[in-house]
Amino acid sequence: MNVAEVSLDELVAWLRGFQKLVADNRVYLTELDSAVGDADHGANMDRGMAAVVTKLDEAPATALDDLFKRTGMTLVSTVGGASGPLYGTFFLRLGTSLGASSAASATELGAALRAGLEGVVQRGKAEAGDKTMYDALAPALDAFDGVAGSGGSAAEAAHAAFEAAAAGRDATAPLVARKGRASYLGERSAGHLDPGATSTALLFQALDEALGG
Amino acid sequence: MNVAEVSLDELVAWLRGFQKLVADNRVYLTELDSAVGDADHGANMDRGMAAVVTKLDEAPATALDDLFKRTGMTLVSTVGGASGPLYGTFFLRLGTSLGASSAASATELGAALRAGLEGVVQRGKAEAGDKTMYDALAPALDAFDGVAGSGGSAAEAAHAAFEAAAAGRDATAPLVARKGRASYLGERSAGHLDPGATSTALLFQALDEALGG
Amino acid sequence: MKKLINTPDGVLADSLAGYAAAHPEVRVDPVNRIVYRATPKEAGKVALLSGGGSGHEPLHGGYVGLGMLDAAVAGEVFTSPTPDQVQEATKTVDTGAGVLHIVKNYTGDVMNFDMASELAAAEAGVQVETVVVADDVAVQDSLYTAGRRGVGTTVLLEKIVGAAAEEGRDLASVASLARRVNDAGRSMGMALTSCTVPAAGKPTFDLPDDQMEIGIGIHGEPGRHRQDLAPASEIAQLLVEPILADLDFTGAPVIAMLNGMGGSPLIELYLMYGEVAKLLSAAGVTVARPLVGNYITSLDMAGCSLTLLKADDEILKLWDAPVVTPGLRWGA
Amino acid sequence: MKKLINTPDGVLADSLAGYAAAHPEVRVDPVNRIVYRATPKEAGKVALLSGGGSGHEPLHGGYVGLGMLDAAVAGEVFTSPTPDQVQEATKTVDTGAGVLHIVKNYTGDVMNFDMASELAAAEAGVQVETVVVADDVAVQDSLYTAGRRGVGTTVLLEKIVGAAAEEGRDLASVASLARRVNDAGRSMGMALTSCTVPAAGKPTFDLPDDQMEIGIGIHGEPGRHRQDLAPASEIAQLLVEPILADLDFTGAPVIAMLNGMGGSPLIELYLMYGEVAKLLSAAGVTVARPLVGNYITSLDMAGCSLTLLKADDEILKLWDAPVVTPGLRWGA
Ligand SMILES: Nc1ncnc2c1ncn2[C@@H]1O[C@H](COP(=O)(O)OP(=O)(O)O)[C@@H](O)[C@H]1O
Ligand SMILES: Nc1ncnc2c1ncn2[C@@H]1O[C@H](COP(=O)(O)OP(=O)(O)O)[C@@H](O)[C@H]1O
Ligand SMILES: [Mg+2]
Ligand SMILES: [Mg+2]
Ligand SMILES: [Mg+2]
Ligand SMILES: [Mg+2]
Repeated sequence: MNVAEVSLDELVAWLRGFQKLVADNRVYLTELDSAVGDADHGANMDRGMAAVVTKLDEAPATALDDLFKRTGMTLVSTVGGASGPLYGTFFLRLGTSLGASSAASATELGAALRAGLEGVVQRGKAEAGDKTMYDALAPALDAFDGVAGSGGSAAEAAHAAFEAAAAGRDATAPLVARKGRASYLGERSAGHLDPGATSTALLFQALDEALGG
Repeated sequence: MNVAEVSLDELVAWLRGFQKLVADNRVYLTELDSAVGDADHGANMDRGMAAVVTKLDEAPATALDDLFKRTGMTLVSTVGGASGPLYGTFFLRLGTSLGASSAASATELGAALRAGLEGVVQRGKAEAGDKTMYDALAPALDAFDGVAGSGGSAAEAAHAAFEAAAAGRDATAPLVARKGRASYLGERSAGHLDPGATSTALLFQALDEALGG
Repeated sequence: MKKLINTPDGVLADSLAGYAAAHPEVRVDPVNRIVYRATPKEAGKVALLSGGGSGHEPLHGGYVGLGMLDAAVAGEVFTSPTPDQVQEATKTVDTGAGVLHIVKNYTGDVMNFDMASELAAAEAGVQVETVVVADDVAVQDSLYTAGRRGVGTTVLLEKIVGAAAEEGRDLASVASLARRVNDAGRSMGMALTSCTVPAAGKPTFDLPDDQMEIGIGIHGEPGRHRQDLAPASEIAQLLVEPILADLDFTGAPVIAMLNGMGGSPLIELYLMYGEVAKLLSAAGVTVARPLVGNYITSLDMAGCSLTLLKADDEILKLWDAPVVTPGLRWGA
Repeated sequence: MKKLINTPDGVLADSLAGYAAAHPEVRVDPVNRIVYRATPKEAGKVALLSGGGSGHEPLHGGYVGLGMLDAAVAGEVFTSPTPDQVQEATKTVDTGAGVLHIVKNYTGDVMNFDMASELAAAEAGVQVETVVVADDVAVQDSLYTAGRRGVGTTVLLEKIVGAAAEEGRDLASVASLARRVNDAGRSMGMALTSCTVPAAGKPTFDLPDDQMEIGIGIHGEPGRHRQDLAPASEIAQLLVEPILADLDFTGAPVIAMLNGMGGSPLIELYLMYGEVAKLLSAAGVTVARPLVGNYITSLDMAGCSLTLLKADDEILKLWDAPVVTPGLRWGA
């Protein structure tokens, strides 16, 4: 099916929803980052998404690529740290993949998300099991593609993606980190959720909610 | 009475006893100094009296002036702070007053202690009620002189002096300090014992014990 | 949280404002959060640019000035600056001879500086070389981690390479000297207390009164392990031994920096240096240039780190060259 | 107690040993606990001697060197040195032109230095002049107290008068300049936390998490009053207002020092200076020379103090003259 079922408005709602979830979980994300990192992931993501929403308030998005490229560039230029370039690149690639249209089919959205993941991997070189946002992102996209590829709706795909992202997030707990700051802790990084995987799960929770969840 | 009833040995015992009391009360004196000063009176007095005892161990005192001048000089050169010059001067004056004899009468000892007090006042300019060691020292000497002047023994005089010193120490609690570091606190210095008055009470406790108490 | 601040979110802006007021010899761009020399370098000389998260003061802003950096880019506390900031500073300091980026090895810093140099090269045609400082021996299995952290050697490198740039060397030789200095430096740190990130509002980690963290970095991250408090002489061993095990420091003049993490007073830092100096001398290591103080800090963390740099006559000469910055100053 | 030390009683000796190892440009007498210049001053010039309890580093040992002190005498932590120590240093530094004792106004310091100068004059015939620094506006009723404490102005005075002595002025004029500088300086301090005296083993005073002390000195003594924690902008007012109420600082160039108490990181000190600078400018006070950092500390206390010195052209010229000490260095 190639029905353009996901609208620009829904995707705007996704980003606004993500911003709210990040703001609500700012303290929690920073606590996770205290255990294995430098206690700033909540502040970083909150600063970035607040800036994105401000940009969207100033000038509504005109097309999908406008929406996501502006989001990506805003994150790159306001977040810093590891999450700035990673989330920024993710959204920039989404914008490139979706182009100047005003709606997308489930498979188009799935392909765009995968382009985003590839951008994250290009930047950060993370692999499965490194205990990073990759470990929530990759299973989420597999689940999304599985549903969308077998004829499911975008809403169904988003719901499956959220569940997989949450499972991926939870699976980071026992891992010993091999990327990012948490890797400096060696064995001591085990037993804690990865902050980036946790914010990525929020990203898919927001998508699920925006597409009808 | 001008009987030479206080021996060199008893006065050596006084100083050794004072050293023990100071060592036992080191933490307490420092706690008092934490409340109104800089948390070092216990360490200061302990360092000084330990050095005095070491000196006495190395070379036994040959006469009263030798005993007290060496004590005073040792305190001056090892204590520092306010208590070094004050206690140091006190003992130096004792030595000058008692001279090269090997025993003293109660009235001679009383006169020597008063010479010590005068030295403290010359150095520190403290007056009654300033909340300093003066407030234990001055009443102690008045009591000592009262007993010794009316024919009491040195032991009786020392006992009265200790009781007066203790009362003088206790009476420093409500005072607002006008000398030393405690004066910087203004009204906040009230409600705390003065550390120096407390160590001075220990000095007379030791005298009382050494002379038979 | 007890800090001399107005609001957690305003710390960086307010502190930069105070820095600008205190140091007329630098110029602060408050919007882009960049510290520049008030008097730019002569045309034709390679410019040195560094930056990173804030909270490590005097690093990096305190090292802007004659003989050291041309600009420092400040990120939020413990958060690397963004590519836009770095690109802006890069374009501004370039005199035509190119710019050396001095980047501490953290995922975020490396990615943001990479994006910036791509942008600067593409948009403004500025030649950029990058040295990534990675000297922390607490990070052992570099293959299974983000690699060694960049810590104390950064300070020494900025000084030494800054002097070389001042001499007028070209970008390639400045960059290769920078890599040589990085290869010759090793650091190890420890903490008595956690720091408190203003935006987090409480200590990053809990550390009981009788414990210390060994192998910490400069971001309040917990260390490699935790152990009972020990006397300074033992702490000195815990710093010296892993460094000497990692590189042979004998047979060359060594620059030694005993660095405070921000909350430890000088009386303790000198005491620690005394213990370190004894161990180094016993190990046959010759300290040619000692440096003791707060040079690369972790907010209000109590603790210290040791950095040793295996020098040679050229490096010592560059070390001794005049430097006029708020954080390091001699010879002028 | 979390400190980088071996034993509480060994702190001073161990720290001096590390200081000696770190600074070959000074010579440390470990027995008498005196820091001297490695290269003594030329004969015929007035020598400057200071000292006091330890725990205020870099004061005083860190200010020994060209353009500042000739020697610094270290007492135990927060305990003034003894007359013997001071006398020994006085005899050693005298070049024949006499010695200026710079004494902070505390009962113990004044008495010990007095006894020392009596001894030095009597025994060695050294001409001694004394300046007693008393600049702390937190001590208000000087008549009913030991008088104002000597705090931040001490640092500025040692620098300025050190430059004058280097010029070869005689003892009387060096001493009268010192008194003039003291009269022109005012300080005010505050603490977020108590310090911990090593020998005491625990904080000198308890301060709840939401409270701060205003009007503290440099010995961990409690301040004049305690109040709720406040933003930096309000803290700045609490420091600036009593100083400006005590002396008119308008119409003259002012040297301003925002000093850290030892446990507050530079990022906060700069932030505080920013707030102070705004208030001074609003009050019409012109800061000609700002100085921000840890210059006269109180062990590991978190907090800061402000010192203003009403200068003139002569004082500024002396301030700008070269100084080469571990704690303050410029111009050479
Ligand atoms: N190389 C990498 N690839 C993918 N994700 C990474 C990588 N390095 C770090 N991350 C993610 O970034 C998160 C940390 O982000 P943040 O705390 O904002 O940045 P920083 O680590 O610079 O402080 C980690 O929890 C992890 O999920
Ligand atoms: N001017 C003075 N005259 C008499 N006694 C004084 C004077 N100043 C201080 N003292 C005494 O000294 C005591 C403090 O001694 P100490 O703590 O050893 O010295 P410092 O105050 O220098 O730290 C005070 O408790 C007080 O009794
Ligand atoms: Mg982080
Ligand atoms: Mg005291
Ligand atoms: Mg970070
Ligand atoms: Mg004292």
